[in-house]
Amino acid sequence: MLKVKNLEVYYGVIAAVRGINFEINEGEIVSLIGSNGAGKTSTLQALLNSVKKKGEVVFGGYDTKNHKTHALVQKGLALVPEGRRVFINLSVEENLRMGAFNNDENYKHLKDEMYKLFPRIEQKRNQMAGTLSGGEQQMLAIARALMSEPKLLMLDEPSLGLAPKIVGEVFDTIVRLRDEGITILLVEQNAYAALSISDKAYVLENGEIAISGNAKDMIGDDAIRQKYLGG
Amino acid sequence: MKIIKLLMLSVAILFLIFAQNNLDPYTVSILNNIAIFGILALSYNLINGVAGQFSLEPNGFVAIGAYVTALLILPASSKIDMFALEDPAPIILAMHTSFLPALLMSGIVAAVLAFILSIPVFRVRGDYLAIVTLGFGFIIRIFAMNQTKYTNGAMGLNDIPDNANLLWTGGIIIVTFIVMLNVIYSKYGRAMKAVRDDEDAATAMGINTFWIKTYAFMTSAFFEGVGGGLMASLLTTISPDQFTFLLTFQLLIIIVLGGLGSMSGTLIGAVLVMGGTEWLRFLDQNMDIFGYNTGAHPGLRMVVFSILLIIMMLFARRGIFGNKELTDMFKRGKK
Amino acid sequence: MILELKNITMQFGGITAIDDLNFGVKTGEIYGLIGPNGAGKTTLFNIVTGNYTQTKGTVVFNHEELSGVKPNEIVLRGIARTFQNIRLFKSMSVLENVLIGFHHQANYTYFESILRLPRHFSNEKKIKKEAMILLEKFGIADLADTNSSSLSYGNQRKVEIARALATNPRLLLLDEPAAGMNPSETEDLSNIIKKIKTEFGLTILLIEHDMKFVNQMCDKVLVLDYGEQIFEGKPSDAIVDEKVVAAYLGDFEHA
Amino acid sequence: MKKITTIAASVALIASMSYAKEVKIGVVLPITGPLAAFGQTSNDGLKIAYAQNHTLKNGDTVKLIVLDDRGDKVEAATAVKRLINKNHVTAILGEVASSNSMAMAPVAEKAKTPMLTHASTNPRVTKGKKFVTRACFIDPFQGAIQANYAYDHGYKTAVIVTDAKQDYSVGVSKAFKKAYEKRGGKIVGRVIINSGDKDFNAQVSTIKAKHPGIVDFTGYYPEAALMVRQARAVGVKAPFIGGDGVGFPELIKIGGKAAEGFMYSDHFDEAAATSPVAKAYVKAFHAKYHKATDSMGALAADGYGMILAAMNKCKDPTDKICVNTNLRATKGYQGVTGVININKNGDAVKSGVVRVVKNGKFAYLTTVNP
Amino acid sequence: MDISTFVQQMINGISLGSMYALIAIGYTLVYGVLRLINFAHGDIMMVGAFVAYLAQNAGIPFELAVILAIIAAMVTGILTDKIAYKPLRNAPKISLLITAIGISFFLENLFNVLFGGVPRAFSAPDYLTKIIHYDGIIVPVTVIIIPVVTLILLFIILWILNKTKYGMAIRSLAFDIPTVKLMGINADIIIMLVFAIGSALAAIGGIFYAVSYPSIDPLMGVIVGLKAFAAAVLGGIGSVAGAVIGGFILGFTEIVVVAFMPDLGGYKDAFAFIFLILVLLFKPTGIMGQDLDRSRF
Repeated sequence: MLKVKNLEVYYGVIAAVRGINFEINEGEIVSLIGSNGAGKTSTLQALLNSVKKKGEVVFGGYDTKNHKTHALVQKGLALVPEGRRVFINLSVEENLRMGAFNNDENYKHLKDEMYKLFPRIEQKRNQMAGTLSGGEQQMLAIARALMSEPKLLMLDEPSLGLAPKIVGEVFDTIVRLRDEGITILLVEQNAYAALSISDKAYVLENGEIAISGNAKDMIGDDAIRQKYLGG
Repeated sequence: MKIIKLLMLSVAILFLIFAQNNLDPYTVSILNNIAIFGILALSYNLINGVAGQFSLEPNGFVAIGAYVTALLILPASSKIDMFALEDPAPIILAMHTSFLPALLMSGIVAAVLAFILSIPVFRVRGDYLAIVTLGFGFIIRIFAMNQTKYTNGAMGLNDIPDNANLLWTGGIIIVTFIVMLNVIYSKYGRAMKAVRDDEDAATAMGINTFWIKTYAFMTSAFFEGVGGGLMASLLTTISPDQFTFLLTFQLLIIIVLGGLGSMSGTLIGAVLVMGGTEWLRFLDQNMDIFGYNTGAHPGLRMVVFSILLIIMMLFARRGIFGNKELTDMFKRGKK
Repeated sequence: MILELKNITMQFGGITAIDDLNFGVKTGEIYGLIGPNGAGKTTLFNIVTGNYTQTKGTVVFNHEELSGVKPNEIVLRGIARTFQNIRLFKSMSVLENVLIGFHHQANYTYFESILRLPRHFSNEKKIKKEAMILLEKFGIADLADTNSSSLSYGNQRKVEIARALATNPRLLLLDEPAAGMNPSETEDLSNIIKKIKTEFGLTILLIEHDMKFVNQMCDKVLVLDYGEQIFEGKPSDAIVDEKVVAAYLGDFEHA
Repeated sequence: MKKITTIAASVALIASMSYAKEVKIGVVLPITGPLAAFGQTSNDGLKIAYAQNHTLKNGDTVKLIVLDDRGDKVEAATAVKRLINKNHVTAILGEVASSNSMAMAPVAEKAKTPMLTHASTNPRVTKGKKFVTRACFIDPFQGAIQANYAYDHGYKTAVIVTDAKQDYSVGVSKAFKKAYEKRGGKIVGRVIINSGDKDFNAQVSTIKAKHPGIVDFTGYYPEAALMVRQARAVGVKAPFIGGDGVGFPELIKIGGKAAEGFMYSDHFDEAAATSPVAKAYVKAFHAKYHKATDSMGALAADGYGMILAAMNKCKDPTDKICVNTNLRATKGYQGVTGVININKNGDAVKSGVVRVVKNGKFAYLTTVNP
Repeated sequence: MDISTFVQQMINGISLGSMYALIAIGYTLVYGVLRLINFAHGDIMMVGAFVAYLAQNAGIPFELAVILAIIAAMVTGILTDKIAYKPLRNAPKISLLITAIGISFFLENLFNVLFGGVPRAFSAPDYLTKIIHYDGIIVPVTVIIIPVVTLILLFIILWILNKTKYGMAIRSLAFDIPTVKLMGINADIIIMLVFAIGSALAAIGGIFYAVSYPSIDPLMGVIVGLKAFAAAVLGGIGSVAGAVIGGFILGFTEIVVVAFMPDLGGYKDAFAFIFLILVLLFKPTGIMGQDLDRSRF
């Protein structure tokens, strides 16, 4: 579904991503883990052409080279950005409406589905999104991304700043979405949680992929555990 | 290095003396114009380019300076004669000095005003600062128009003694240039640049950013005031309409062209813009020869300058010199 | 105790960022603050440096209360900081960046600099010399004339720390100093920090994510979650603490 | 003997031909900018006069160098510097607005170059100046025309509107007040405006409250038009009277119906043109522009004519001092706008007219002699 | 001052305030979205008035001329953004401000070159210039029409902002441009829409201004523009309703103060700036505005 070849991202002279390769197949949860500044967010932004990049990104057979961010989203890539970034000055429902900006005909139906998926936000549908708690905002951000009916959903640090219990809920949701057929790219600092639900994982270090492989194997590998999982 | 500097200084002074005595008055008036706008732009660049505070107020300070000098050097008799709307206030009639003290007074009054204004102005940042200073510049002009007892209102002042000449304007631009460089290459100048680059980080270095900005604002205002005084004496006539936002705009073009924060660049910018303004006169009036005048395009010069400014911002935001000085370039060259 | 925080609470428009926090840093210690993003670590820094005014509580530095003291004055009292996303003065050279830190140690007035009186020259010479010595300690003296924005990430971090040291602090606050560095750069940095700590007699309070780094460096850590303190003690104890693992290090059991 | 005279004559002719020089006259006018209407009409008249005569008695050709100052006084002063130092003109004609002429005067005075303003009516333009002369009457006379006309036609109370930005307006206001009160009229109010203003609601309310018999508007036409319009909109019924600054077609265009009945003192009206010079000018003007003549053009033509006449009296027409002396000594010059005598101040003593807006056009009312 | 004059001045104040309000909305929308003081906005109002004038001179009926003027202003506004602002989206704000000033001078001087600085008479159909006499009060029709149209337009704008997806997009844009793109929305189109709406309102304001004070010149937008900006800040920049309220307050103050204290007449143009400075110093969020970094519109 998504093939990335020799992806590079530079900010001025500073390299954030130094030529990485990876692949995501349909129906998988793939996680990209690594410490702060390892290049995870830059990778996501490069996939959406939000930053200048070098290298090749092929999504569903398309070369994404000459597409703008919004066009790629229309093609089925969706990103739940780091820090959630819900539109705090819009109501919950308006946030969902924004998610379905190019999807007028399915809006009503999708909205009901989202409320079913996240009953907690349905109760607050007319509240300003800024008044929601962190966990609720995260759910709204995911719901908003799903409103465009993406083929590939990318999540940037969904656990960031959330209480562990809520993190659990969010991750459960991610698994459920995969089961419903959405391919997922998960970027996480919380490596254990990410690996525990992933099929495949890539460890980014200093803009390069240090290790890649089956997620379950990685959790079991003592050396990896020692070096990257802080345990 | 020191010898080169002294040599340059003496060449400049010799040139001024030569030009004042040998060139025709028209050329001298262009040189005067360049010098005055140079003085104003150099001082404007300190607050705007070096300290990064986007003030749009220089027109106000120039106006203050022009009025102070004009009122100080005009004899009482011509004031009585000139004030048409209302009789001049007694203090206006009483004040009279020679030229140099008048110029200094212009600078001091402008600097004191800058000090008073710095309290409200530096409570805001960025484009709000721009709009607040624009507002103060505007209000100063409105006062000049309405305080007829002191300013003769919108009609302004005429027959101001023409004490200024190229030696004055040229001498003062040299002084201004040296002072500005001295400020820049001191801990205060460094702090101004730090405030420009990152105000919070400057605070985190223990710098009192309010005072640093105020120093820059007052120094800038002082020389703008002096420049205004020179302008008044050189033109022999002033009125509030000369100190509109257009004046600020011209200075802005000069410093953007030369490079925000670069004093050497500003000098070159002043020569190019003021010389160019004179040279581009043909755009405005292709009607020197009598007969056909339908082709006059007033303001075409300003159209050209506006486009120039926009193009510079879009493609060459750093101007000719960036924020470096000529001497910095020599240094780099040596390395 | 060089720094004591008592009952610090910080609210932003009704949202509590820090909730009734108490801790103290002993003189000469390297004290680590850890916790997930948004836990309130940087907010805490901003309270100590005077950029934010806490809703409740007091900060005591060197037996003096810091409430109402302006950020630039707090620096003069001996607290210096670095920023999470390195904030150098981009248009200036490395040397000039460090000289900014020496601003208050150069003793001449504005008029003295305009008139170029002797004190200007003698003081400038003095602080330039000291700045070069400082840069040498960080091993970046040869970069003195380089523009700070063209440095590598690691060197930028060094300049930022050198600049903070130039203000002659007693307490140094480092906000994620190792972020974005590769392991060798990180190691280099931790050596330098240790070195300067002894040389300058500093106390250091730092925020960091890299547990390895924290383990290596810190005498004591405080783990924050949602503005609340969930652990205080040795770093080696932190990684096995259940609460810390659950909130920050990740939940082993979850699947 | 005859031969000799012929030879001498032909030598003189050849000499004069070979020495037929170009004599330059610099002209400064607000061809563009807010005062453009004055500058352009002046220029139109100047062209007619130039076409009628541009050769001096000695055979020299006159060359005009016209500069636009955009109505700005600093530009005006710069233009004079440029004309004198770069173009080496012998004399300068211009400007229209008194403020601008006053900025030019010191420059001309310093360079000892004769300057003739055709239309600046403020007394201070020539005051104390040896090289500045004018071809028009001055404000006190203009103010007096308005005051007398108003008083004589039954308007015994007046409000004066002064444009604080214009020396011209301030001068006429003073003169009106003096003359009007001398006759026994009563000034019941005074309002201040500034050129460039558009909203006069406050001022017209004041006027309305004063219930004057007449409103003396001493400024220029753009404000006159807007003000009379707003005055009529709030119900001010008193007629307006003004000076030569309002007599432009835009008064009627912008003022619309409200401008009907607006009276003003002026320098020239073709209905009053009886002299052959005036008739020739009017004829040439109509032929060239197909529109009614105006006073600015006529004054410019006279100013040009006066300079030429002064030059013709000099052996060397480029002798600035001589030209100036003769210019200042002008007596009984038969111009388009009437007979012009220059008094010791350098001001012209001549007759004026009163005109009115009638049926969307300017109409002649009467001629007033000094 | 008698009661009829008083009432009349009140009506005049509301009318002037409406014109400020119409122009202020454009400032508030653009500032809300791009954090840019669009210096050229006042000049776009001038462009609108000029196009209406030129169209009428070419024999086009007034109503059609108004539509042409609105279109021309919208095109000018959009082009301004495309040429001068869009390339600088990621540049420091000050660069944008300088280009905005440049555009403003460009438009003023271009029109000066093309049409000269002489004020031109702007004609309007009789039904707009009519004057109603009622019980001693003389009311030009415009002073009634202008506030009514302003309020109608205000409600339309608020409806667009609050009820349509494009309006929601504008509101989200004000908060976070990159995230809006993540919704599959072409942010540039939405910004274009903002300029189009703002410019259209400016053109309407400009035409009203030209009808009320029927002489137009290339510099007519300068002072009015700055005052409208002041009105926007007064009302709370970023708030459309605030812009309208700010406009009314400013228009009202100008008229009423001058009417009751004619001595202050000369300072009339300074009121806007005095308000502006006071607001920025003591209540930077204005009357209706909330925290600038948190909420918009």
